[in-house]
Amino acid sequence: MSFPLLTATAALPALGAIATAAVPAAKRTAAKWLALIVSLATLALAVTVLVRFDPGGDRYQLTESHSWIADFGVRYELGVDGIAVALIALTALLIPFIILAGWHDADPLETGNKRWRPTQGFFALILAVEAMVIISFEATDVFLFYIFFEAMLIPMYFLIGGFGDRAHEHGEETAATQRSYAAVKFLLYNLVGGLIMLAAVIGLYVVAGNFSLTEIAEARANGSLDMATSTERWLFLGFFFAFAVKAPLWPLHTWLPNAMGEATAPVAVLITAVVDKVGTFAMLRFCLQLFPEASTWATPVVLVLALVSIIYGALLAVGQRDIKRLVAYASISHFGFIIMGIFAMTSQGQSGATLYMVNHGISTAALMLVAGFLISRRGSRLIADYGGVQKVAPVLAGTFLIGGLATLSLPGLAPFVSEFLVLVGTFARYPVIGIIATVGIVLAALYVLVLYQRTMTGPVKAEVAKMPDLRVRELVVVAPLIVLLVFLGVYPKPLTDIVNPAVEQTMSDVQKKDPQPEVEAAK
Amino acid sequence: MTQFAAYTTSTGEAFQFWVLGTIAVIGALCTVFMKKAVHSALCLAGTMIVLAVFYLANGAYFLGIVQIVVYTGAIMMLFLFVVMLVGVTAADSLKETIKGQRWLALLCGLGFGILLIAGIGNASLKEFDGLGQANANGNVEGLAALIFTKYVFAFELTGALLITAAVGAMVLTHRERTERAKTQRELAEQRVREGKHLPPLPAPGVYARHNAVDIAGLLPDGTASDLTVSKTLRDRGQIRDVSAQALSDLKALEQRAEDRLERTNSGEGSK
Amino acid sequence: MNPVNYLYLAALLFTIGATGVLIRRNAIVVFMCVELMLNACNLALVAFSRMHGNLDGQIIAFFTMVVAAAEVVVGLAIIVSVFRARHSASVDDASLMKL
Amino acid sequence: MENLIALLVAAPLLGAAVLLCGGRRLDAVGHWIGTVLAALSFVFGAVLFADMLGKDPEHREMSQHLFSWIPVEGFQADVAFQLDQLSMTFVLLISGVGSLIHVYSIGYMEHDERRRRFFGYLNLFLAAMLLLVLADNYLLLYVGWEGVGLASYLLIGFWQHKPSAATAAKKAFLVNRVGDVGLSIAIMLMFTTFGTFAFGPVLASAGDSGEGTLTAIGLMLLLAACGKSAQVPLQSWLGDAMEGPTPVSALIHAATMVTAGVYLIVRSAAIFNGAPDAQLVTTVVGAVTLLFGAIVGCAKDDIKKALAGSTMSQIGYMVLAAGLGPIGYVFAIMHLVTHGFFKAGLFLGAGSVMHGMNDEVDMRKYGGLRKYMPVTFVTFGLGYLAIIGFPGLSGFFSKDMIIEAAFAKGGTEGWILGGVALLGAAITAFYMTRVMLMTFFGEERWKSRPTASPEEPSAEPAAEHHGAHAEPHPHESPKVMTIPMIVLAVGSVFGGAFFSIGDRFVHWLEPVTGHTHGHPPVSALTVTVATVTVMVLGVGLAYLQYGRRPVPVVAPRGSLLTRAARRDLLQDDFNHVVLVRGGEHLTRSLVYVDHTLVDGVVNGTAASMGGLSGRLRRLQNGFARSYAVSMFGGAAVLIAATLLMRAV
Repeated sequence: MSFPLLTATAALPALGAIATAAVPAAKRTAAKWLALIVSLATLALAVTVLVRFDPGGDRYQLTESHSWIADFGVRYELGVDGIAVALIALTALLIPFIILAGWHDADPLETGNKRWRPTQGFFALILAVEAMVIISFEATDVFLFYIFFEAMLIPMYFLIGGFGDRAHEHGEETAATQRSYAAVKFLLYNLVGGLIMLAAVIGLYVVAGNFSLTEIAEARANGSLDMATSTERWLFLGFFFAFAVKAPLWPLHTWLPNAMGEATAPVAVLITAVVDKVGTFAMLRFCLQLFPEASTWATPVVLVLALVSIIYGALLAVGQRDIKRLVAYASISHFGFIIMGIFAMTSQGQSGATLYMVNHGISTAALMLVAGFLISRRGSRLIADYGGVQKVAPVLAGTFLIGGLATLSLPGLAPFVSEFLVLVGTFARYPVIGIIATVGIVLAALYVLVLYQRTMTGPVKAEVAKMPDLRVRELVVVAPLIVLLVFLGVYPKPLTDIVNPAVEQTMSDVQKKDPQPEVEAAK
Repeated sequence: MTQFAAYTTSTGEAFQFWVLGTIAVIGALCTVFMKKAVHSALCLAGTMIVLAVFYLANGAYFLGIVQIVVYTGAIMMLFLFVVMLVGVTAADSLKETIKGQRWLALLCGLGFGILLIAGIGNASLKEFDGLGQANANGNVEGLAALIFTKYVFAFELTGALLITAAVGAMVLTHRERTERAKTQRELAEQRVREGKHLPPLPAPGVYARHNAVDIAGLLPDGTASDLTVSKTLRDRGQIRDVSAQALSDLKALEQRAEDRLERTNSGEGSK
Repeated sequence: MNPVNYLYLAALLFTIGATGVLIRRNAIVVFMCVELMLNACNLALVAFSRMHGNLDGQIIAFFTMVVAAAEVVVGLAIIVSVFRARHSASVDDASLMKL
Repeated sequence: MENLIALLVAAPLLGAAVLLCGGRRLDAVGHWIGTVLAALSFVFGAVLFADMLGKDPEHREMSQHLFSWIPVEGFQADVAFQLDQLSMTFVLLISGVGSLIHVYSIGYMEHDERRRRFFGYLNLFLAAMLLLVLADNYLLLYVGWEGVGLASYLLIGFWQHKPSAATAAKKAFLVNRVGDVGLSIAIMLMFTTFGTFAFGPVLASAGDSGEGTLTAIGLMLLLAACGKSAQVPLQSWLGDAMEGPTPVSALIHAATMVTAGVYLIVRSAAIFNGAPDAQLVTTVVGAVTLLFGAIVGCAKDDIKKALAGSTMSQIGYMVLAAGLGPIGYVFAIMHLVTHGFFKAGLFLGAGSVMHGMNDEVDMRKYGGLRKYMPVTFVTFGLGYLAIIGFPGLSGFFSKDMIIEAAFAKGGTEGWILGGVALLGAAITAFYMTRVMLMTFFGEERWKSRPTASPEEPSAEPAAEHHGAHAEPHPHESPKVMTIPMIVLAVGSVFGGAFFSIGDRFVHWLEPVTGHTHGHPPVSALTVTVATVTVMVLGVGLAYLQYGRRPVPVVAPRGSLLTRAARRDLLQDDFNHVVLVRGGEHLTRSLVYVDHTLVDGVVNGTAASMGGLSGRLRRLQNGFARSYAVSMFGGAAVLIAATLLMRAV
């Protein structure tokens, strides 16, 4: 038996989380370094997975399979396709930056209490989330996936509810109230989604007799597993609801602005760039593979909801007064694009959606982390409290602008590639929806530039006059992300090469062919 | 007889049923509505005896006897014992404290009863085999045959249950002393420290007309002192407040004594 | 007279007992009412036994008695210890379970 | 030789990267790095040009494939360049004028502490613009298209501490984005129609597609062109864009970037040729903008804004010409090139004037500057003569050709378009003469300025160095600034004649764009005479109004049209009321809706559950008897249910 690489990739951060949590209270810095090293080691493992993955090979590679709960056909089955590999790499890539960006976010205010160890907890929770997210990407057993899909709520709940911005414009008490509200809201939304999904998971078991994604999908494909149309649709809805909450899709989105607004910037990045990706990923992997007919059936409604998300999220982002909430609504808009790409049922749309997941992760991380640095300097999330930062901290402003430009998908930066693919893919099949979605592009420019103008330009406000520019640690966080944004914007081929075969397989799962051009162009 | 029992019973049994049944129902109602627990217990015992008779009438001779011996004899006595322990004279107030409870209870009871009776009436219970055949070898022998064959496992279990119950009752009522008992000296010191009543408690009924334990003794000024009554009675609120009555009794006694003295005097005088 | 009347009587006694449980606050009386209900059941079982012509009903009634005895022992022990702790035998006083 | 193409883009891109990432230590040499790399790009362009001239005119096209950019099933986007005569023209114009303006900026931005960054942005712009014209497919063009938008954004807002500059930059980017939507939809349409968006296959097979599709693509491309080239209805950003430093206005908002729309239309000639409706709309847009820009230009007192109106108007000419089809494409590009010379020259001249006048931009506070700034006066004057179409100068040739072609369109359209173009020529002469007279002739109004000079909100920050409150001492600019002006003036004098004699330019571009010689209903000479006549009329009118009479320092109220023109013909007000206010209300109400309705439904559910359980909690009163009642009731219900089941 070969080395269980996938298990190791997920287990390493899990063990790291335990180890970090066990570090004594006084050795706070050691805990941070431990977490950072573990996350870097995980990154190394993820890169190994990426290298070992053969884009032209089998659909699921590096598979592992062990019996787990034999009575119910639950197996410990792991395996990655191109989409999963890309997202695992994204997760493993972002976590070190998140850790580094949140280096001082969980330092205890007073060191008097010897047993008080928030720092250890913070970093252990982040690693725990990483482990769960990675295993969710790897699981090819529906039940296994479900367990970790749900379990990651627990560390996320504590991360949101337990650690907020050090300074808060409304004072510590209000901050605590809002934080716990946000955390509870996050938990409840996702739990409701998860419970509905649980019903669907059980239903799937009743219908199919086991939980194995590969087996069920195969049986569906060769016709040996026949589902009644209504059954399939109900099961699809059960799964889709959970993923739509997680993704989040309008109108199930309202937990995200609260959660991202109240959490610290690194945790906000963790939510939107990493955890939420499980939702969109699962749509692609579970909804489309297991329920192709129902997915086609639901496509019009899903597309309209995605469209609403795009426009609505962007409009609300324009109307926000709070930097982090603005980014949150922008993310909702971007998730609309991702979901639109998935359900456009074209190669371009789905490839674009997958790239979008990766690119959105990186671009939001860049923007949000810089926003976090900005907020930590002034102690306020309100846009109106800033002005003229560009003059005082040009590097900070520059990186913020690049993050913003990536968010508005400027060509040359990574998100453009994916956004354009999604638009083209949607347009090819649903021209009207594609055209309306382009409005989102204009609105994205609006909210990003308004944000930049209000915070960075204009006369220097007295409160920001002494603001220091980015420190080395912060630069180390932001610079690689920006380099990646540029690199993937100019040369996304490595990524598309990995993703394309998986998308082709998904397309054949749903039995869709790309629309052919009207005119065969002269070559 | 067996054939006969299939659809009806003898007139004697019918007479017995109607008379004793009425008594049983009355007893049951009294159990529920009597203010004092002890009366309830007695009424219940009556009902149980009636039921024992019915068992006998139904051919369950063994159960009839057991009913009287075990239920009426042992269990009801246990009840009475506890009633005594808790306070035999304490009368419950039948006034309801939970809002709507009584009406809901009566409504539910009424509905339940009607439904139950309707259910029985609805059931096709025309067949009535009688126990002639089953009791042919004697009731007790029949039961024993069943208990030690078919129901032996349940029977063993009930044995275990009884033992457990016995142990449980002991555990529940037994109080383990967790700290060393205080010595006389320590108690005395504690009393001094607390500045409370230093001398030993007075006996009840001092200066009273009689020295019953539940009557408070009178202080020199004629008021009652609760200290003289044992703590248990005090906690139960079973102190008979005698101060007024005792005083009036005292007065009457004095009056009578004077009267007699006068009479004797006058008698003497008349003599 | 139809022996079914025994069943009606049992039902009546059971209902009375149940109502008593609901109405009375004194734990001992409540307990007695429970006993009354059990006895009503026993009567029904005995009547059933007679109806069906076998002794199984009586066996069940017998077991019921045993269980009732055990129950009374434990129950009364509980009442006594509650009374010792709270100086009251009222079931309403033991309402600590509510929020 | 093909491998040089990538270097055209790479040189300024490298400059941008080095200057923007290099940090403070490059402050001392940053401007030289930028200038040298821009010039290097021009040298590469020149080498390629020489190579191209040596080839047969039909086989001059060169291409270079760098790498596959976005390979997705059914969708191939490559980073590949195509250099043909059309691109070559642009390359030379962009890198040439660009290099000159780099040189000029060395002097102009001398006192700005962020000069290095300025040159970085300029290099970024050059790279993006060259990418735009060198791309061999629409998607890569789109990258350049947005890239120049970004550079324009950064440069307009270069003085970010001025809220007006930041706002203008944002506005420019946003309006451009609206146009970009058009471009992206056009690309999507091409993809669904042709399965590709590379120039070669798309343009070659354009004829195979239906007219409806082509019209749709054409209109979307036109929308993109409107955004980038400041054509009605997306023209509003250009005037505000003058907030940027003057070299930026000269390079981006006069000579190169704003003409990208014309490039796009001419490049997509095959599509427009197959879509007469789209062409008609294009000519109408061009004609309307032509007049619009001219009218706005007449009313502005800010010298840069007057020139911006002029730019708009001149690009209107080009778009009009491009809309005319094969009879106009070449002239559109020719006018574009000559316009690049003289408009850049004019802007640089304006910058020079402002440089000498403490960054004053109000022409009413100029006057009689010809004595103080002789070089500026002469170069500006030559540019002026070129733009109004003085016979023999470059503008004369190119504009005349367009007017001719407009008449040659034929039918009523031809007459209307030709008439509008003529009218435009007259107005051009009028407003340019106005600028000329107000700036260089007449009394020296800056002397009579009250000492407490009103601090113009748009005053450029270099004013801090000069001392804004002092009376200006007009002086000639340093050599580093005047030499580029002289070079451009030479171009604007001789460019037209060089291109036109022997139809050189037509022959040069014909293999790419195709050319049909138009036959105007009247003779070419008549048109020329008419053009010169209206030009003289315009000049005369302006002389009567501004040469003979003193110019008031405070602007008179003016007619309704003047007042409207000062406000950009109320377009901004419309935008403000409808889009900005409307948008604000929309977003604000949506924020409310999100909070109360979408969130409210959820929170309401939660609250009602809470209320319900609060009420239910009262049932849990802790009294065992209460529980017993419900148990008993439940038992009763069960019996009832059983009975009912039996009954049924």
